[in-house]
Amino acid sequence: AVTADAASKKVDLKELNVQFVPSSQADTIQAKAKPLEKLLKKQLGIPVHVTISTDYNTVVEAMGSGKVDMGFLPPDPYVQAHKQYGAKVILQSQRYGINDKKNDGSDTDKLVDYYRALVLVKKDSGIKNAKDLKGKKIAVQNPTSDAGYIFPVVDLNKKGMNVVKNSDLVTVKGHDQGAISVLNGDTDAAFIFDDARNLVKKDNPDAFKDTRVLEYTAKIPNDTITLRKGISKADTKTIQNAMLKVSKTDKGKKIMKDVYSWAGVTKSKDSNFDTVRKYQKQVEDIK
Amino acid sequence: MNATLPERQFSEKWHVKGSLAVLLFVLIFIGSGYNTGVSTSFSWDQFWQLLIRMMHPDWAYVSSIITPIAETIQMALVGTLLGTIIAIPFSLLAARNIVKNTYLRGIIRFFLNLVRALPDLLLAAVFVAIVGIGPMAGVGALTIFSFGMISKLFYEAIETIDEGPIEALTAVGANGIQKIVFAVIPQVMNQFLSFFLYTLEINVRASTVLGYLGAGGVGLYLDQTLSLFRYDRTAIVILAILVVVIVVDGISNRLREALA
Amino acid sequence: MGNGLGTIKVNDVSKIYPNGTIGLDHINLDIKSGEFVVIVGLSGAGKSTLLRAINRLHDVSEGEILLDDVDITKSKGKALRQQRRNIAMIFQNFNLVKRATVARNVLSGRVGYYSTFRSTFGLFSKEDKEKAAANLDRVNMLDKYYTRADELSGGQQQRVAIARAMMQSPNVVLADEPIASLDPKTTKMVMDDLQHLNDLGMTVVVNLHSVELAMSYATRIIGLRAGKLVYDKPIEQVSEHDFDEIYAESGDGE
Amino acid sequence: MGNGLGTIKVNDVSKIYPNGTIGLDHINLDIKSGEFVVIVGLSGAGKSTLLRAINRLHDVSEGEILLDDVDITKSKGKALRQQRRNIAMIFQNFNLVKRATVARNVLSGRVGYYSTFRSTFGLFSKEDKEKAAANLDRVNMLDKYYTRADELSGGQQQRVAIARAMMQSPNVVLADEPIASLDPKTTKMVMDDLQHLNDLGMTVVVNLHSVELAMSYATRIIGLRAGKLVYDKPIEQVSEHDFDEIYAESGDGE
Amino acid sequence: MQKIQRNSWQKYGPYIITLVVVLIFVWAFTGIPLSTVKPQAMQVTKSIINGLFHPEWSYVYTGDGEDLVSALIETLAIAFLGTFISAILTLPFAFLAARTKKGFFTPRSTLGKLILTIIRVFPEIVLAIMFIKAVGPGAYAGVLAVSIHSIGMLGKLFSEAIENIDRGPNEAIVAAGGSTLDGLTLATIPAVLPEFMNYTLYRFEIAVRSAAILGIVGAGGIGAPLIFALQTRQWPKVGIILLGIIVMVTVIDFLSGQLRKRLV
Ligand SMILES: Nc1ncnc2c1ncn2[C@@H]1O[C@H](COP(=O)(O)OP(=O)(O)OP(=O)(O)O)[C@@H](O)[C@H]1O
Ligand SMILES: Nc1ncnc2c1ncn2[C@@H]1O[C@H](COP(=O)(O)OP(=O)(O)OP(=O)(O)O)[C@@H](O)[C@H]1O
Ligand SMILES: [Mg+2]
Ligand SMILES: [Mg+2]
Repeated sequence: AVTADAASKKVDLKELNVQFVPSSQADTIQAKAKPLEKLLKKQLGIPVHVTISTDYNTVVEAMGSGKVDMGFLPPDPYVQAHKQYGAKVILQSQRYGINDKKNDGSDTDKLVDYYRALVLVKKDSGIKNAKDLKGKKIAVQNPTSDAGYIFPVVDLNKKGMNVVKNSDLVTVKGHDQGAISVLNGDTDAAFIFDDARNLVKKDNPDAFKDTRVLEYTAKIPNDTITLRKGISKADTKTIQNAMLKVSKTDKGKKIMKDVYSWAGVTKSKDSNFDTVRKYQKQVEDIK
Repeated sequence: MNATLPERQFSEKWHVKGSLAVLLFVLIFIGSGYNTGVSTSFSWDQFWQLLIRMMHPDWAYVSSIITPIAETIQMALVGTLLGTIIAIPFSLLAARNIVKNTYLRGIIRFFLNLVRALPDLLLAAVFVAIVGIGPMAGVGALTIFSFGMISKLFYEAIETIDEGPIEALTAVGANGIQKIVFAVIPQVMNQFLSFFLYTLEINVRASTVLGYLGAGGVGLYLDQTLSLFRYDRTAIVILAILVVVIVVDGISNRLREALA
Repeated sequence: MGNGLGTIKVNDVSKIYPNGTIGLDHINLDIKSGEFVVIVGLSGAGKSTLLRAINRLHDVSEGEILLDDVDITKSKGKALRQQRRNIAMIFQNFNLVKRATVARNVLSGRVGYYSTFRSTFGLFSKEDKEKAAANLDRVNMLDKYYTRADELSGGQQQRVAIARAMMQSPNVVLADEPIASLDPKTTKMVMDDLQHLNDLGMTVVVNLHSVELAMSYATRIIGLRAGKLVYDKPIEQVSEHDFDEIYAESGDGE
Repeated sequence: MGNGLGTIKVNDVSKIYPNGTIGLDHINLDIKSGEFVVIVGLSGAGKSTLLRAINRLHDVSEGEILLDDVDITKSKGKALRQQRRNIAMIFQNFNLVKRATVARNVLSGRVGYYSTFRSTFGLFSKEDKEKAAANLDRVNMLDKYYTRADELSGGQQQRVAIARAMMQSPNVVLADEPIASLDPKTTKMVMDDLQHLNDLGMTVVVNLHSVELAMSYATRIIGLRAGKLVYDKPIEQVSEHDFDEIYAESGDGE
Repeated sequence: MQKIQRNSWQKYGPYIITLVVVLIFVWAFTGIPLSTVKPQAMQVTKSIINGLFHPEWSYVYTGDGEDLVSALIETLAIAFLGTFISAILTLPFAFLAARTKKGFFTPRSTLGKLILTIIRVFPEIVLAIMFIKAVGPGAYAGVLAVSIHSIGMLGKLFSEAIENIDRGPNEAIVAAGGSTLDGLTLATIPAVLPEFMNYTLYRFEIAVRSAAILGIVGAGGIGAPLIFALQTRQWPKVGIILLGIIVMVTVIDFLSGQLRKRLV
């Protein structure tokens, strides 16, 4: 058995530790690790351990200490992981785009590796353009959130509306909470990803009917698959190909869909995230 | 005098029951160790890293968290108070030495178990879902949480009191409530107070979890500083909570002594 | 008084503890109003068990106990409370609320006469407060009125317990070794107090270990041994060496 | 024995409780080896306080207490423990570990002779176990060897406490009202046991409330009143009515 | 009757304290804006309750080791190890922190209490990250985080139990010449052990429910599934997880009740 293992072993790593935090865009998440473990193990010939976390910080820190080799990270944590511990993106996830025209949250049939954020207001609200947000209450996410803070703030600023200074920002946890707070009238607007209303559709059937999108932001790159620093070039390549292969099989596709609500993965490079870095810089200047 | 030790049955002599219990315990222990993959590998240098980064707190951040920490205290106070008020009648009804009716007690206890089974996370999430974001949700979650916890602590405290005074009051012809007022409350008052403060403290600390779900308070800031990798600010948040807890603790100790 | 109240009839009462110990073994007794009964017996003979049964502090396994012809073993709720109110009990181990003041402990003897509401808020009448002070004075403890019970010496605690019992204005006084921790002077005082209550017409039943005191206060002496009634005579017929018989060990060859 | 060990010298000892109560007030005493001293006094006179001071269960406010010429008020650590090992104490309220068996309670009297390790794991020697059985037998409690202490009657608990004290093979026995809850028969047994220990050469100091017992066992009687030493005579010079004086209230007009 | 005097603190102290306490609570209530319950809240509540009462039974057992049953077992294992390890580690801290002597300032106990407070206050989330850095994500990190966090809580409860016991039996041992340690093992521990066990069991119940920390560390317990189900508002799934937790906690409660009966 030992020799058989050794023969099928395709990388230098003794084992591969994977951790992921389900994307906040996912509208169904299954906390399952085993299926991916099996598929990857078959591809790489080494033991694979997949763990699921609910906090990005742990993934980044564990990659920093070498306890996690591969992490599934959204753009902002990725940029942090890269900056702090030299982690490298190898792949990016793909999703079907959102059919914005229909305003019902349905997908297009085109695979994309980006998404957008939007500014949500009540349908009958008097807020007609960015300037009207002045003095209004806006539900935002943590200042590290791309869709829930950085991109909308920067893009609105470009339109001459400094919400940090002129509006009342209320931090909520989760994009569903942002959407709900608008529906409930707790806030006048919310920064959510496109289209987080899908999350609350089940509990609030009128989620789309009662609301309206004020602005869409620029494109935000999708979630990453990132390797920690110190993995050899050859191994990186092998792992990248293995993941791609997995994503092409029927089984792999189904798992990606069920567990991560991804439609596929595509190769990526660090420079794809320069926009994110740029926005991060810009947001710091908006005071 | 030539006394010999009294004989005991074999099972008593060798503590068969006790030994079996210990054996069972050890087996569960080992099984759990296996299940959770406990090992000896531990990277101390990595372990200290965060602490080292926290060693240089960003003192300027203090001013930003004064309001949220005050909000946390308010939430904790209100939640604990409401929880305690609901808990008192329930704990009396659940105490074996107060309510002799096994069925009534059983029903009450089952209900209390149900309440305590609710994870704090779920409570917070549900309240956020219902009343929306903000301190109201936090207070709701803390109230239910405190209720479950305090009622159990209370009824157990009540069950351990010296029953002599209850007996004396019984002998005097006191009714149930009079017995409680004269013989039970004075004996448990001290413990009630310390459990109240204990829960208050837990509720202050629970703000970290509540913040995780957006139920207001200083927890949100803990979450933010962590996701920005600003451990120098995390340190400030922790210190702020520490100060509050030490104050609560100090009051608790002094009060317990004064009432002892 | 002399109203004929305060009779106790114990009919064929047995008490078996959950762990199997036989506390009382088919006891029959008929105590008249105004008697001063002293119960003697070895340690573990069942004296405390008997007193506690009379007050229904625990249930007996069989038999009935009539207090003024009402069976307390079958009483319930308010009726039971009223029966108990008429029986004062002084405990071997005081049973004070340690964390409460002496005053509150003594006043608690009176709760049987108050509505729950009034007693809860400590709305005791002025008379009762004065009565409490008077009773404390009688046992020489008035200066400790506001002291917490746990700061008292053993003997002092017992005196507070006695004052509490006196608050009840009972028909029957049960006392379980009320003088175990008292000095001779206080002992005499307490026994005299019991005597005094007896003179007022109350029935007094006391567990005692002191033969001397038994002889000088009792109007009737009852002996228990291993849960059985082994002796029951009016004082006139008692001679000191009868006690040797009562105190014989169960196995001493009867 | 008769080895001259077991002397107690109390030099100008005072004890003021934190709440201001004066427990002892400049006490001077010189107890010789082999004496049988009975301390009498009203409830609250300071008898327990004095015994506890001798064993250094609490610190005195001033003065020194020499046990075989070593000042226990200044002893520390191992030396203190060895001094205490030589003094057995019987408490007014038994102080048994309620959740432990009678056997373990009695054996715990022997801890002064064991390393912490051995006593912790209950590794008592066979001799000591037999000694425990013998001592329990002496107080007539052998059949309760494996019973938990909280299932005993008051008197039974006191007898266990006495057996525990006997385990220590002490030079001095201090007993704080050891017979408060005992029947006359057990009382006599216990007093005889104390007498026996005394005959073996141990110094015995007993707090008692019974004048009768004091007169028949003591070789010396000491009287306390409100923390002061008010009486101290060898038994030959004591007459019964001296007690009236000791028992006079502080305010009774001395 | 004779007049019995009380000093002014005895007379007015309770009123002053009551006033201060009332003021504190008034302040606390002012901080909580009474957000009136929204009309939509009814709808949300309804769908939550609806979901909770229609649990997703299929999740109970799937056979792939990632279902409710295995998650609960893993949670139990983590809680069990974490709690009982910490119960042992706690002992020295508890005795250090217990104030057994009166006095205004007691350095030993103050130090002990301070250590315990710091441990307690340290957020679980941060602890979790530290342990993940040290041992990697998974149940092991969960055990460590639970056990360290529990020390702070148990240490406090234990030390108070020690402070509250009847010192009589301990005194008797000391009077017999036993060392402080003898008093501890022969009198104090038997007296406090049931209470220690009680608190440990109690803490065990709490650990079982502290899903948050386990979810964060990727421990594979019930934490992550619960958090995700909550985040994506899959109420039927929340329902089944909740049911599982309730059953588990009830069983634990029953067992620990039996155990307690035997210990007392
Ligand atoms: N709660 C109990 N459970 C089991 N047995 C008990 C209990 N209380 C008392 N006993 C046993 O019942 C018997 C009678 O006890 P009781 O307390 O009535 O004795 P007593 O005559 O009052 O003795 P003493 O003079 O020592 O107070 C004793 O053998 C005692 O061990
Ligand atoms: N812990 C304490 N704190 C304050 N005062 C106390 C304390 N213990 C005892 N006292 C007081 O000290 C005095 C002496 O008490 P002590 O217990 O020595 O009396 P005693 O002679 O043993 O009485 P008794 O015969 O009733 O046992 C009493 O007035 C008592 O109230
Ligand atoms: Mg008795
Ligand atoms: Mg005394």
